Amino acid sequence: MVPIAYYLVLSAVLFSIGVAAFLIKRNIITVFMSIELMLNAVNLAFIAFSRQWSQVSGHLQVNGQIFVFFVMVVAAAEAAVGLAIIIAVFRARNTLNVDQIDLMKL
Amino acid sequence: MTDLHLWLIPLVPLAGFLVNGLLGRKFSKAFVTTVALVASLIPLLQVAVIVTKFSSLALPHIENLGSWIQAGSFHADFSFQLDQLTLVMLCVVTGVGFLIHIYSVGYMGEEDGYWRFFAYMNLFLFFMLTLVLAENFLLMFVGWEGVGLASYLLIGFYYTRDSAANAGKKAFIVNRIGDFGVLLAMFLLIAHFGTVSFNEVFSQIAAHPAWQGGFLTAIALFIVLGATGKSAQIPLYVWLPDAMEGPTPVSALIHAATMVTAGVYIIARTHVIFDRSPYALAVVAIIGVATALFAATIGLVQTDIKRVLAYSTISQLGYMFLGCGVAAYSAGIFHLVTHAFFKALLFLAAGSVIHALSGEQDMRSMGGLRRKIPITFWTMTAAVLAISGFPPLAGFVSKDEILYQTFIAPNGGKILWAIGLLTAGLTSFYMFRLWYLTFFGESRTEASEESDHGAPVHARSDTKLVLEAEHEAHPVHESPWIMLGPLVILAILSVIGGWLGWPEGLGGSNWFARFLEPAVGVLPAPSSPESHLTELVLALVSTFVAAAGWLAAHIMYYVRPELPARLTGQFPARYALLKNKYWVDEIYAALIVAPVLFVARWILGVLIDRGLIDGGSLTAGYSAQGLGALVARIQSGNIRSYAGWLALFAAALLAASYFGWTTHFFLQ
Amino acid sequence: MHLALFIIFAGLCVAGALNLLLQRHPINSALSLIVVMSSLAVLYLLLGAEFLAAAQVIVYSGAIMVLFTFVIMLLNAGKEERTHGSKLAYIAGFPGAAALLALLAYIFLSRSASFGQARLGEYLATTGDLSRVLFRDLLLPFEVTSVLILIAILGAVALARKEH
Amino acid sequence: METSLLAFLLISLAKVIVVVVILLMAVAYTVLLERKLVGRIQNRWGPSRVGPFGLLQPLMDGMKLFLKEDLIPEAVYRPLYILAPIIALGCALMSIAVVPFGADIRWKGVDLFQIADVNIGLLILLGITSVGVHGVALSGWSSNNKYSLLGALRASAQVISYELALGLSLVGVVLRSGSLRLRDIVDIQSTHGLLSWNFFGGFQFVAFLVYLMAAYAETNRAPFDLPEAESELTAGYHTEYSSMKFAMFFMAEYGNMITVGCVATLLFFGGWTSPFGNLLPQPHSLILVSLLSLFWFVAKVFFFLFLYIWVRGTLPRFRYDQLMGFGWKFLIPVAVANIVVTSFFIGLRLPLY
Repeated sequence: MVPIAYYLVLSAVLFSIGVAAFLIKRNIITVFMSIELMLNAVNLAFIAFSRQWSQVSGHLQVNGQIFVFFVMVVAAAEAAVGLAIIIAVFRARNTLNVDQIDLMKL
Repeated sequence: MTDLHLWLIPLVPLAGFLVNGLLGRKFSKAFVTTVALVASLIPLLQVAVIVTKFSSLALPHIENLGSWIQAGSFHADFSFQLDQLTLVMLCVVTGVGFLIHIYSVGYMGEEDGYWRFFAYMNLFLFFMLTLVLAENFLLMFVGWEGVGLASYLLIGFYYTRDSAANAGKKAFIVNRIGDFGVLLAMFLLIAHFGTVSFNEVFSQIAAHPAWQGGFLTAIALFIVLGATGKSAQIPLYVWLPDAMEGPTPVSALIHAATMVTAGVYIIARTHVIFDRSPYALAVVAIIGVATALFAATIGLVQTDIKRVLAYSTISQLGYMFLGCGVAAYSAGIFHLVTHAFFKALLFLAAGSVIHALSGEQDMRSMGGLRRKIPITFWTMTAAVLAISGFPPLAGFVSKDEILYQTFIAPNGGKILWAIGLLTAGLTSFYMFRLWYLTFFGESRTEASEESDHGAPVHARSDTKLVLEAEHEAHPVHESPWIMLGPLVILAILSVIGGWLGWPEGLGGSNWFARFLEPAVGVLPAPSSPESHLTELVLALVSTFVAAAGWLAAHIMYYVRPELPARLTGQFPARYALLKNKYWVDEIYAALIVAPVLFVARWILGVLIDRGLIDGGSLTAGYSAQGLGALVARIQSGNIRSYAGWLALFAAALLAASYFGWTTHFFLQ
Repeated sequence: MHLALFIIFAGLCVAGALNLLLQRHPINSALSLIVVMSSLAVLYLLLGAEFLAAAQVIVYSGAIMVLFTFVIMLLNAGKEERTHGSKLAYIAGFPGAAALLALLAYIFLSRSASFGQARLGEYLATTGDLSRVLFRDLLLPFEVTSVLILIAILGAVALARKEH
Repeated sequence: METSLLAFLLISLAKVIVVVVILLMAVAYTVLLERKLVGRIQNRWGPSRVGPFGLLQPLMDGMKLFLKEDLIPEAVYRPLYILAPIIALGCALMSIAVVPFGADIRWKGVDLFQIADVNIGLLILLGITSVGVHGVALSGWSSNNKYSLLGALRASAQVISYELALGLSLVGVVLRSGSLRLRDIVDIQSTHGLLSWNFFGGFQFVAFLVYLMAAYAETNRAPFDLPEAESELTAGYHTEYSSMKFAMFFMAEYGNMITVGCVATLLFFGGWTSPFGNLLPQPHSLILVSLLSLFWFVAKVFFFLFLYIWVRGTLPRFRYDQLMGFGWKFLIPVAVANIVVTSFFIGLRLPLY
């Protein structure tokens, strides 16, 4: 038996680490990865809430899990486009450092 | 209930407009012609079919195509209605419209915007048919505005010419004033009846016999305001003479036969309201007779052939108003029909003359055309006799009906009749003046052409310079049959068209009035042997007056052509008054246009627009710019700093929502 | 056993996430992220979401992270350079992240009593349960996401294609 | 589960050890089989010196690889260089955990022929396969060698691309059985023998062919062995590996082959059921049933391994762009079409099913 609150706290921890990674990391790919980490943290929260909702209502509730499903779909699409953008950016600027990619126009 | 597919009648011309208007530029002339003619022929055929079925219909026949506007208890539908009045108007619009379309094929054959012209003509047909078919005020107003638009487009057809563009604008703006009246009338209707449907309004009025005058007078007067705009009556008639800048077929179709009669139509259509308001009726009658006389006097001295016809149109419309004003709506509508025939014919014949003279419109430069363009001459003669009121032509019957009804009307009918009779004489005089100047006497064309040699050709001509140059090789010539055909048909109608309503006093049955009775009410005049005698006498008098007018014209312009000049010399002031059209345009310019322009330019333009609005927005703009420059420093482009802000404010928001600070932050 | 498994895999998650944060080489970060995601899959299983656990492995650990390593290899991304970007990021960001963590943890723990206890084997959401909701109640969103993916594919192709 | 936690752990561990040992043996002898068969295809003998018919050859190979010096080049990125073969072999071995080898026979409540019977067995197989590519990718990158890197790049792109076709080709089977549990999928094919196998009775032969081709690409086998194409990339991603690390990649590859054979057997060829269905009398002895089901299973898997080797010995290698085009433009559309047709017929509930 594990309190669901633990799962939620774990989710919060992962999310905060994701935020911190986003702030610290300079490599755009890693920055992107920290976004994925945050998404995963949110997914965990969703599933935990889904479980909680099942317990409150007394029978199985999957709406939270459906949310996670959609998040995954969107994350996959986002990864494809995001990485393509990273490749395009790298071709144009020859760097992956976000500190050097701070102008809209070259 | 039989379904007549009334919606097809306006929609087919709309389709023609869309095809020609959108793609016409790319099409060959033959294709454009086919589309335009088919689009005007199909409604005519459909009307013909309706005529054959008409006796078996339950009237009024209403076809509801669905809801248009739904707001609370108020609703307006796309509904069309067919009754006797609509049928008459449909016959006129589609019949004359189709003939003029055919005529235009010949007349406009060499013009640049050929496709544009026919697209606009079809557009006009669409709106005009919508106007007459509409079952409620709102839908009718769509047609009402639409014909104004089509009229504007066609007046300004030669848009490269300043005068044409200005005439279009003038027509549009003057009509706006009238439309304002119609709008106010509609608002009053909605306020009082909660509906804009003709039948619902009329049945409500019928259910309350106690309603007299009052708000009904207000509604009626607003409708009259609209009608004076559309039908070119005092005080809003000034746009019609200028509208002659448009191509002649346009003048024939829109500014003589159909659109300008919309005012008469709307009064007849809403006669239930007018019947309850003697004041409004009196206003209509007085406006009508005043306009008739006023326009006729101006027409006496005009030299431009189309302008004479334009003033004549205004004058004849005045007759129709007079007829409506004495509650003889069927007489007014009857005159509308016959007038459509002979005035369309007059314009088309005038167009034929202008065509023959390669764009000459000044009557002083015409003359002696009788033998050179005989068919035009004979058809024109029929029209002139008809409009002057010689029996048994169409104009005689309808005008006589109006005069008779005026005569027997109570409260000053005799005075109105006298003025109408005087106008009839004047009409006869200026029409025969036109006739003589154009077709008789010596030919002044060659002479003027020689004297004009080298001088630039008339700027206000209808046709293009290229055309004129081409025509100089063979100066005077009869028009092609595609133009003459409609002339002949209209001439026949001008002769026999009046027999539909041959008055009882002269041994007829006045079938037309009986036919219209269910739609516009019974004629006020009783039918008795004495009244027949009165009618006969009055007919004789008016025939005599018309003959007198002819005689005067004959003397002044045929027997002693030098007489007019001497008269002009004798009464220079009066001549100048008429010649300058009573300076109405100038008065309007000084009293209305100038103050409006002043307010627009200085008060609205400089003070409010540039000072208040521009100044305000500039201040807002500059302050936003300054603030933006300040805030823009936050936008470093560094993605990590954005994330930092995001994190900080996400935390703040979370804290705020959890600890209940939201109310403090956002609500107080 | 549940608690033991939770502690093991939660620990793995946090360790992986911290490693992602601390490693300077993107490929190490990517591997740490794979660890995080795979451990999360186990946690999903513990919460009874078996389909999502499998999907997590297939989609995240498999497809997405392979894409990441692929891109890292393709661009031959090396160690991070130490550059100075905006200081604002640190001034605003770290307090923000810390506050976020503190707040969330405080909220969840203070309400711990009102949350239930998760037992193993309870409320198992089978693939069938999930698909019944997905294909019946949420069919339209599902179809819309398929369009989204199609657009994403097109976008990725258009973006990554070399211009000639 | 009635057994206590400790018993459960111990039994599972025992099962894992047995299965892994058998699997590794199978891998070793698959290698021998391949060498022999390819030799015959190329009109030569293959290994025949060590032991009778060369049957001890795998043992000697193993010893050689163990005893060889484990070279780690200077310029490699060490942690990943060492981790990569572990990931590869680990994933290859892990996937066998959900595969049932025989009928559902329990001895004192212990499932004898399967390590773990899970509801989403098929998905787990797919998931582990998709994670396995990291081993290849990381090995290539960490080797710091351009051939390795190219091989790894090719491998990741290829595996990601063919994974789609692979997954899609299985949907038809899943639709038919309505379950992702491997035992359920086999059970639905068990009634009429050959005729109720998904390949024949289920009309999934298109799906099977798509699966086969995609699986060959997934396991980097000929004719899709571009990542290790010796004529282009020396040895591809494992160029820099030697000794035991090389052996791990080697074992991973053959382990994957066996897994693919198992999955094909389970999904399309009725698993451990006999092709004659109920035509043959059913033995009453549990031992006989177990042996029979094991026999059929092994025979079928053997057939697929044979097919693997046969294809390798026969077909030439693809060109890389052709490979990607084949995957995206042919296999995926065919797999989607198969799904559409299958679901259409299932939706109609035609006598076909």
